[in-house]
Amino acid sequence: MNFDFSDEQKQMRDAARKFLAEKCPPKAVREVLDGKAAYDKQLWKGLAEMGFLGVAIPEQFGGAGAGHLELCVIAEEMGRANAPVPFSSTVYLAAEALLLAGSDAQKQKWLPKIASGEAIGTLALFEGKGNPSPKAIKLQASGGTLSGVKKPVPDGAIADFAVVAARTGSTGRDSDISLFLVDLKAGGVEAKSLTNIDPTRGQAELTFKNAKAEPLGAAGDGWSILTQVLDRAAVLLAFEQVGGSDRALEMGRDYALDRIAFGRPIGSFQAVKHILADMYVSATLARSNCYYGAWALSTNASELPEAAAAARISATQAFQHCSKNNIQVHGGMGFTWEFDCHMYYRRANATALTLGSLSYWEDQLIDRMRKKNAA
Amino acid sequence: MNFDFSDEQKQMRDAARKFLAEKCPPKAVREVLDGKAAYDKQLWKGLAEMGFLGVAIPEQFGGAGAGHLELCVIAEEMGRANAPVPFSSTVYLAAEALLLAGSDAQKQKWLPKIASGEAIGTLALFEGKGNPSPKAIKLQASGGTLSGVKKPVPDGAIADFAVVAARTGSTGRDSDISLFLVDLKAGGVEAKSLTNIDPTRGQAELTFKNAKAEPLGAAGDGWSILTQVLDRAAVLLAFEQVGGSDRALEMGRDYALDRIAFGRPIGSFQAVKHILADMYVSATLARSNCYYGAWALSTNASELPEAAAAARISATQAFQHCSKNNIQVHGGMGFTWEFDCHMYYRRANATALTLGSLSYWEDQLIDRMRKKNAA
Amino acid sequence: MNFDDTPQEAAFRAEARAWIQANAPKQYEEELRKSSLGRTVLKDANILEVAKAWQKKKADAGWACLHWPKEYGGRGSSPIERVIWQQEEGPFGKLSGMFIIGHGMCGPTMMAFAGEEQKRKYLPPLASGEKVWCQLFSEPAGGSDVAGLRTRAEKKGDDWIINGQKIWTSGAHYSDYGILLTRTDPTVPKHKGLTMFFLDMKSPGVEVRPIKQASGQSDFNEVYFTDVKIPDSQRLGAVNDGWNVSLTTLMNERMSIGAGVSTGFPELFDFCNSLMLEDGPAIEDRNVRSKLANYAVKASGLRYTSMRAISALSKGERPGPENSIGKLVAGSMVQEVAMYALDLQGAAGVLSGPEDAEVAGKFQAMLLRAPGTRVEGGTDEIMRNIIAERVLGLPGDIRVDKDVPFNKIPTKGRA
Amino acid sequence: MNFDDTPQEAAFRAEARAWIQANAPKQYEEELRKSSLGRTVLKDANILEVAKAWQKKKADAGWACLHWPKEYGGRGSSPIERVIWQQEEGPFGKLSGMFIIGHGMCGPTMMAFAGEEQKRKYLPPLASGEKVWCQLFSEPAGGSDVAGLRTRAEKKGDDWIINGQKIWTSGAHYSDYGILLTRTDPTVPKHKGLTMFFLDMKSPGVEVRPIKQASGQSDFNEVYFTDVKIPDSQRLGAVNDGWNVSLTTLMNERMSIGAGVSTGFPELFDFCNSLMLEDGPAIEDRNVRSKLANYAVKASGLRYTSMRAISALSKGERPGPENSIGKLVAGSMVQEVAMYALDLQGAAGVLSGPEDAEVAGKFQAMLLRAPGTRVEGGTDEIMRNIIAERVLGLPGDIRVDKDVPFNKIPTKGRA
Repeated sequence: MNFDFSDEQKQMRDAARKFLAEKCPPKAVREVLDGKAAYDKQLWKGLAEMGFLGVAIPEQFGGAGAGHLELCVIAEEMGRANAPVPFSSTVYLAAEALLLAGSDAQKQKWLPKIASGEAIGTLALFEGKGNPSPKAIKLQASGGTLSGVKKPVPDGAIADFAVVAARTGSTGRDSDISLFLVDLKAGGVEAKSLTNIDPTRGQAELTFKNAKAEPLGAAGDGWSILTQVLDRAAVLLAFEQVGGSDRALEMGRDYALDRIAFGRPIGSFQAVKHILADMYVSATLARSNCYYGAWALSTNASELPEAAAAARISATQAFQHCSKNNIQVHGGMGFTWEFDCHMYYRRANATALTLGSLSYWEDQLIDRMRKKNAA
Repeated sequence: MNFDFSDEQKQMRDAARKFLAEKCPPKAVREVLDGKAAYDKQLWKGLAEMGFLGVAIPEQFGGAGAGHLELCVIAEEMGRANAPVPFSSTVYLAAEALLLAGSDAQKQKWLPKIASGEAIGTLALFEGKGNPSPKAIKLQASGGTLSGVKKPVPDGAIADFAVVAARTGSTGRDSDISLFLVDLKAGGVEAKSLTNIDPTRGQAELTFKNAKAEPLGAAGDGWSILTQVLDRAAVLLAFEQVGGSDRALEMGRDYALDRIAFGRPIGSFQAVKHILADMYVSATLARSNCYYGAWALSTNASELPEAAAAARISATQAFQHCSKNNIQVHGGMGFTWEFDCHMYYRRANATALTLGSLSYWEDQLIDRMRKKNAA
Repeated sequence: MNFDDTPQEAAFRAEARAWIQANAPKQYEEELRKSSLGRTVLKDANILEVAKAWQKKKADAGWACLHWPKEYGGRGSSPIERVIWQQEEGPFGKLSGMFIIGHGMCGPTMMAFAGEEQKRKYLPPLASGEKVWCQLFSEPAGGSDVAGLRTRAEKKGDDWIINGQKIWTSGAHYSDYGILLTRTDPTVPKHKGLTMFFLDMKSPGVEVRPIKQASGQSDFNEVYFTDVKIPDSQRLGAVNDGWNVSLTTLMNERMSIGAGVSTGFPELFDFCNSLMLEDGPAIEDRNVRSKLANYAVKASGLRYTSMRAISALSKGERPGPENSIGKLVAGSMVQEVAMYALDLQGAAGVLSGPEDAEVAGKFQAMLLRAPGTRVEGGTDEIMRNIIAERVLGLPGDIRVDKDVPFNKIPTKGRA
Repeated sequence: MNFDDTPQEAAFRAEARAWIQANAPKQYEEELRKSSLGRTVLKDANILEVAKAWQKKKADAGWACLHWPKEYGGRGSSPIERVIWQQEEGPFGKLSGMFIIGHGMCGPTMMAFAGEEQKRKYLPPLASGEKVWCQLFSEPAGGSDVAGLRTRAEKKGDDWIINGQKIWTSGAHYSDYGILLTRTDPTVPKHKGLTMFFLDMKSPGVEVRPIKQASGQSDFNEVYFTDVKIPDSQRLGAVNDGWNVSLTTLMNERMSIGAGVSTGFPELFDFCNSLMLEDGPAIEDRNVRSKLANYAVKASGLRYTSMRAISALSKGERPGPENSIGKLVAGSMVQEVAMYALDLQGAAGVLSGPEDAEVAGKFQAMLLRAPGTRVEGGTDEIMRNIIAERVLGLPGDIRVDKDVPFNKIPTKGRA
């Protein structure tokens, strides 16, 4: 047993941290936050050059072929830096769906472009309010085309292609759902940017009007593939959330050491010390759950569904907790646009929802534990 | 508007507090806790002499005829003193059921005996695990007799009579349930004491074997009466819980002022100060919810169902919170049998369950708010 | 224990209701009703103008600053009458936001410390909303440690010359006057060298810059003072006694913020009553119900606590620091409520554009505004200290700066 | 990141499994499996005897104190092997309770500070369970302030004479030896006047009195010392250097309590899996599921945090104060879990008699034992301080007693 990342993986984390510290300082995040750009194109290019976009993509498809543990450490650093790039939609959702269910031709077409930074991908799943559910998918597939509306689609306005969940049956079973691959630049799809609480990760409405689409995976397998994609993305996004939690904790700790009130650093008051201690506790629990998720993801263990739900819940809670109490430790300053605290608060509350809400994953976790228990 | 008790009611509270401080010191509570007596008979007699047992019973039935606001202030003091007497079962449950649904003869028979301390009464509702529900009542009534088992029955082993919920129909509707009055000393009922977490308030199993019973209220009205009795008892018990919360807070505060660690009173550490501040907050919220409940109870307002549920939830939470954190403030000493902290912790966790659990009342509250909203 | 009006109260209520019915700006009622924490309230009108017009109308008819004496523009009403007014004013009360600081804090401070002539001059236009006041206490280096302020006031002839910077000044950009706490002696311990003034915000050398908040809105300002002149006649209280003067103001601040603070519960309950989840109405989901019930009893507990305080007030008891619980409880609650309301919407909860404004937009504004509630007017931690010390009688924190001259207190943490 | 055994680990596991299979007291397996926090575990046998017999059997076969050197009765195993052993020992590990303090705290302290001859004499019978040790640090006036202890040790010839009182001594009544922290110089600041010893618990003048806990059980004792003689050769570390000696012991204490602490989650999950509520199985109730999920991720988070610590240990990294989170999280969690398990039973949740023991009795014992977990081995508040100071590098609390002679520190609060 060795419940830790390897030295090589840690070196990769250090390299990513160094790269992002240089190329993605808070100033760069603010360019996107302030609406001056839809995402940080320079950074995206740099990430491709560093090999980070294709770290878990096999070499035959243009990636580094390193694996998912390596992707986890990169994800953590993306969260720590609050990187304003379509990393989660392209790498955790689109690339994972292709890896799981794509034909060789589909992989050959898109994966090298993901790895090189030429293509942004996403998953078009939701149709308005609600959590992942086959029932909620109304968008129709017929005769190789799709018609309907998806909303919200993460990074949908800047994506080149989308994996789209569509209805291909009406039996009321999971097998009514199939996945399709749509080239968003090929016509038939209209994208509209939507305002959202975290402008550093865009959201869009995609309207499909007889848009040409090719099947991804077998007909009727859509829901089963989606479930796996969401589990895998849950682990990866949880690493982002843990990276963000740690950064929020550090920001709060540093401020508490520097800021003087009543003649002493505010970090010498137990009230502040204990807020920070509790942040450390939740970030640590989340990290440990994530490590287990990383192991399950990287080995494709049968424990993955349970591990992914636990990592997602724990990391969502930790990031919300750390980002909000980082603001609290900063007092009034934390509540200004000028300080960076709110960027993490926004990201925390957005990532809490993008793969389905906390309540949804709580329910999923118990369902999965129960099934394991019964088995 | 005057959202406070009157000066006369406050004087009655002071009188009760003084009486209980003298007649019911922790030493007296320990006699029952240690199993040396089933309840404090001397205290019970004294309470009768002070007129506290019949404070809300009309004069024509031997009571003081003061009213329910007066009963609320007495209840608060009973909770503060952790009084080891069957007050809640006799006064909040049995007497309230009689007042609501008893015939004149039934009232004449039992209420004067309650007021004088000659009779202990109770409500036999539960039949094992679970919350109040018509479905859960299996005990059968037929031909003026009852057969079945009730468990747990508060103070059931020392009670002289019981209001018993029994099944008189099988339509699946609330009207399947009727109430009966049973003289427990008249034969046909076997009482067995049950060990419980708060030995200062007994619990029993009552086995009815063709026990003679007279109807209380109209046949089929049982569930409707019970609901009202439980609401009224919820407000009164909530006052006990608030009294207990306040006492636990005071104990913690006093200890924090007296106890020295690291060369200063532990109450000068923010960690301890803030624990106590949070206890104050929950006790205050509970008290305010209780005041509203008291108003609704005393005026029989249509808001009672909602107010009773809110008071019960808030007071249950406050008492659990204050009693457990009083132990925490006391450190190791709070965890000894010798210190009184655990008596309040036991009482808090017992009163949290005796009228149905927190989860049950949460559900009830929303149901009632929703109905009001729809109306 | 009585919730019914006395005959006098009933008469007052009827009068107020009739007048509001006849005079309130009804065209904004619906919009005001739907507004909540963190959301600008009117789409097609300048809320400041609407608010000023409504305040003036109230003042002209004798309905402004009910509890103030008549000679200063008030009505001399009882605390209960104020509550009745608030109940009747309903959503139109949300228009009073811009006057809260002037009426709740500056006015009472002026009443306690200004000369009679000044009171008669300045208070009536403050009551009527013709003049708006702000409060200039907080500083960048101050925060919870209000007395750590550095803005200097130096005596020069009959005037004081002010240099320094204030922060978190609500409404400074539309204010006519302000009350200002300054340091007049940095060589004595920090609480002992402060002096309070009021000043004309249009004085030369006063510069107001809006602060962009985390939410993107700008409700607060920084105010810079460069050689601003204030006549000594505008001093409030004795020289170097400013801390005592400010205590009145601060306690009033905590009370009024506490009373006005939103819990988010009514909005959440309404939302859950209409929301459909995958398996049915949200309100029938046991998890939703449990969470709602927990919020409900906090919200009702706060409501009734405030009623108890009003009852005490109307019997002549002084409002105590117990009122600090309002803001302490509501602050973190509104943050949780907002998060939970987004959670219930699933992934679409992130959306905050106008097309989703009715639902998501409301709670998202709440989410982004809520962190401020936990800080403004005293952080959660300061509130707990107040309760522990002033209500429960526990010892104060150990003070390392208490007897130290102000200019010897360290100003930086780690080197 | 690898959960699988290496070939060596697999071999070790196989050997351990086979030996346990052949030697463990199987007749108690079921009872031990069902036992949980706060419940005495065996109905028809003396658990102390069963525990001692099992420990001796392990020692004879080389399975006791795996991580200790062989010459002191251990096996010289790696940290991972210890974990594997614990996994394989399963419920029989619960029999080690009475040895935790001796093996986890007294042993390591002896190993670090006793002479070689003493180690060879005292450690093997401690490892084999033939001799039981206890730890005598806490005092009634001490609490979280361990260094505030008052038990005096005075030198008299080659001996020390001990007078005073200790408290919270687990197992003092069946212990053969103890390690004892005393005050040898009350005129210097409190951390500087302490000295550590070990002693024979059967020495004249040692009196052990059980403490009845809030739960009604007696797992701890008070120990009174009246002119107890300890030879100077049983001193551990230098005179007046006892605080430094004790730090090793205390950090070990926090770790072993942290690792062994129960969260109550497995018991709650099992319970909910079989419980029927009014509307159906508890496990299908959305409110139950939400609460379970929140507990589940805490429990798994703690489990994997401890695995990360073991991995670090096996690479030669020293265990840090990060381990404090185990007890901090589990302590309040087990209390909440117990309350919730009773809640799910409705009014019948109060019952704790043997007829309800399978269900209610278990969680009620947990409820009454849980407050102790939040205090023993460092309160929640001390744990948060440790994390804040030693992990996050925040400043220590302001210490008013640091440079004051011990006998000048106040001992009483309000007059």
